[in-house]
Amino acid sequence: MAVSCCGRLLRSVRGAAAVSLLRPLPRCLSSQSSSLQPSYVPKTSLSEPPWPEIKLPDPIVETEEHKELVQKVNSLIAAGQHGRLFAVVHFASKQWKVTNEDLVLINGIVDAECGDRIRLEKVLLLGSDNFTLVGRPLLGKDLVRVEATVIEKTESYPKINMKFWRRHRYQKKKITIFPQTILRINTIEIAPALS
Amino acid sequence: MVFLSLSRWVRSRGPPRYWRVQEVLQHARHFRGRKNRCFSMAIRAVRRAFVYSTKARKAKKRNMRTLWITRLTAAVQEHGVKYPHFISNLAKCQVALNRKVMSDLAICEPKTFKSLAALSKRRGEEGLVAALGDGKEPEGIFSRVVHYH
Amino acid sequence: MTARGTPSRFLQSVLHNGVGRYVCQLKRLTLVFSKDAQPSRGAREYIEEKVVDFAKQNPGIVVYISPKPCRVPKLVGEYLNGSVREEDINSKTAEEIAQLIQKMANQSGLDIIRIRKPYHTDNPSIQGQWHLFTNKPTSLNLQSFGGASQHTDSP
Amino acid sequence: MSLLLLGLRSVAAAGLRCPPVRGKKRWLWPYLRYLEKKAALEGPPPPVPRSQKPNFDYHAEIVAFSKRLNETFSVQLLKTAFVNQSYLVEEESRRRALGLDHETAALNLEDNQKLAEEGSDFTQSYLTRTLQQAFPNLPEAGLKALVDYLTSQQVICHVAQNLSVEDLTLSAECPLSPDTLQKTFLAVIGALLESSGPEKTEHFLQDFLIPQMIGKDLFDVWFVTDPMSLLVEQLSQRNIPLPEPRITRQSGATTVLPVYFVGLYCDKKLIAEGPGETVIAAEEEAARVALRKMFGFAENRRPWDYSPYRQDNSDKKAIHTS
Repeated sequence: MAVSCCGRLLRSVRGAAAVSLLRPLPRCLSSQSSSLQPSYVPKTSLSEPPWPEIKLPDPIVETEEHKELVQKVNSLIAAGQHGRLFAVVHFASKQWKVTNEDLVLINGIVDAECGDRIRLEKVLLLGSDNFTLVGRPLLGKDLVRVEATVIEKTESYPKINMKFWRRHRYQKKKITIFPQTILRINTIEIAPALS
Repeated sequence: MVFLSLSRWVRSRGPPRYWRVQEVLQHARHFRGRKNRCFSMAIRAVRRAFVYSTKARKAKKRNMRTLWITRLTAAVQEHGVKYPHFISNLAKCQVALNRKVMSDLAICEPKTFKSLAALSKRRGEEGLVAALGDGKEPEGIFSRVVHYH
Repeated sequence: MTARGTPSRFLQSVLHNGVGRYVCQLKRLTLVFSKDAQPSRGAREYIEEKVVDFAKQNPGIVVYISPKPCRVPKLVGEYLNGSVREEDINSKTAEEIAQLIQKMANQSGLDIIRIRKPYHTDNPSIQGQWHLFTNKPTSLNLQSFGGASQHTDSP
Repeated sequence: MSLLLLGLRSVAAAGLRCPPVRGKKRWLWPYLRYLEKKAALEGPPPPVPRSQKPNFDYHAEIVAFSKRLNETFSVQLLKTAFVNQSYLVEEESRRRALGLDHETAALNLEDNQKLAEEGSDFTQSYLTRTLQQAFPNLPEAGLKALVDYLTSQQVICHVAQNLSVEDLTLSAECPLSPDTLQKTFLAVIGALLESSGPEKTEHFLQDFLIPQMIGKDLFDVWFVTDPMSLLVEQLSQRNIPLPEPRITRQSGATTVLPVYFVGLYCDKKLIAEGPGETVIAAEEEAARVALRKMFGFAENRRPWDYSPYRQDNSDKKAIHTS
């Protein structure tokens, strides 16, 4: 088949095989054609499309379900029955899954004194036993509040960086020490402001 | 310019030999065989160990990423999703979780991970439906060129 | 440094510091210096200019100044968990010494060795860890006896 | 130059008057070895309290102690809190041995007995009260176990050591016995109670004692040998029908590493599920899980709110949300 062909034209061709090769048709059409012709068609990738049949839920039902769900979660949060929360925060170019009373070690300097409370604003995900809020990509600042305390600003152990090429009289040794900061996660709070 | 201290540095030849040897040997104490006590063997082994650890520091990052991917592949398989689809669909949903956190979630927070898998699955289905269109033939005549070889 | 050749520990803190209130972990700082030796010049300068301010800013740290003839002036910091850390400050300027002291005040007194994981949590799992049966349907263990109603296995 | 060299040579030929001193001190190494051996035989020297080492100003240390904890102690009370009975006895006998007469030898100091009792009472009552508030469903025995754990010698000594109470304690014994340390720490609490009032003291206890519960399971603290009978008792108190254990899942029953999951059903409803290597162990674990859930001590319970003055805060929040 080196020529172009038209969809209309092909429709008259018996069997959906050629059609599905060129232009995928939904499954309902092919099943219709098979109902017209009761002869046995083996189940292959040609007799029906290779993707599974997809049935998306009704949007109206879905919005109602969504509303109900949001209300439920909101009431759960308002009543304070959500148990322990965990959050995924983006801090110091890494993502951390944290919960209350956790320690987090950060390579580098945090611009805060020891004992200062800081707020981690980039919250990607917040979860509890019963619900999970996934940010796209971040959760709102008025919705979630993750606070941490800087408890220690220290240094890493001396790391030895050694390079050596044999037979080339090339050898370098460098000892580096990096600043490190330790954070304690104090609170993960959530406001019942889902919409 | 006047260099006053340079000549002093030349004369200062570092700590005594004993301490220089100990510096090396303290890194070799856990080695097996004579290289944990004989300097000339220890120095070679220690140098090699340092080079290994330097390289390993870089390699660890890569290895960890492959480990997370392996874990994720296994974890999403349970929910009937394939790893590439899972990752790309989540990216299309603008979920910016990285592989480390997601593999962590798969182990520690199975419910959350299940919902993530469901999200990506749904996104995939929606994408497929959108790609299929409304099932009608396009209007008019259109052409496709197929080459034979 | 090599992984097996160096000691290591996990991330920890003294007495869950920061959960309730933050407590500065440095309890005592002793500055040993010589009144006339050359390497102690920076230390003497620091004492003249900055040490009083530091002590005022950190009332929780007791600062002792002990002049005695010595070649190498020293900073000896004692921490709440009982560890003692000595730092030589020979030929250091007052500025460098101030930075060093601030660093010591910010530390917790735990050993500075390789830390195995950059996080520590006491509640690793909130929803319960994954196990073999987490996502398996419970109907797997149902057995039907002919047409009779379904029962669960009794132990 | 040649003259000088000649001169030197002549001296060398004549020989030196005094015997030559060796450049290498051959005696040093054996001597050091001898000292080492002696030290090893004698063992480490007896510990000396920090207050007897150089650089220790007792008053400054006391003031720094209160500043560090961010509390306002009355210095006099705090000093009293650190004085133990044994210190008074020893100090007086020492003074008498120095030849002072009876009146001048007497120290006009109180010991910390009274403060320790006060502190101990307050700690007990506070912990019982707050824990009861936090875990209203916990029975008396469990509550007592929790309070006992938090006021146990081990925990209190751990806290005291990491707050450098050890350095400041005045006592005849060295190193301090855990008893003395515990008493001193309780006396410090008593001193805080007297100087700043109960509210501050509660805050102090919340910040330093309650965090010791972090990462502790209920049954690490409260040793229950037979959780099933306890569960039955608790359920009958709440008028819930008795639990019915059923194997819900099992795997590898014929191998060396079998695993069983036992679920407990009350009224045909699953209340808890627990794993175990044998059916009996799994049943016990399930009972423990059920108890934890019932007492509100599950691992995913709401974390303790460490913010100061909790009640006010929660009120404010409620207003804010409404």
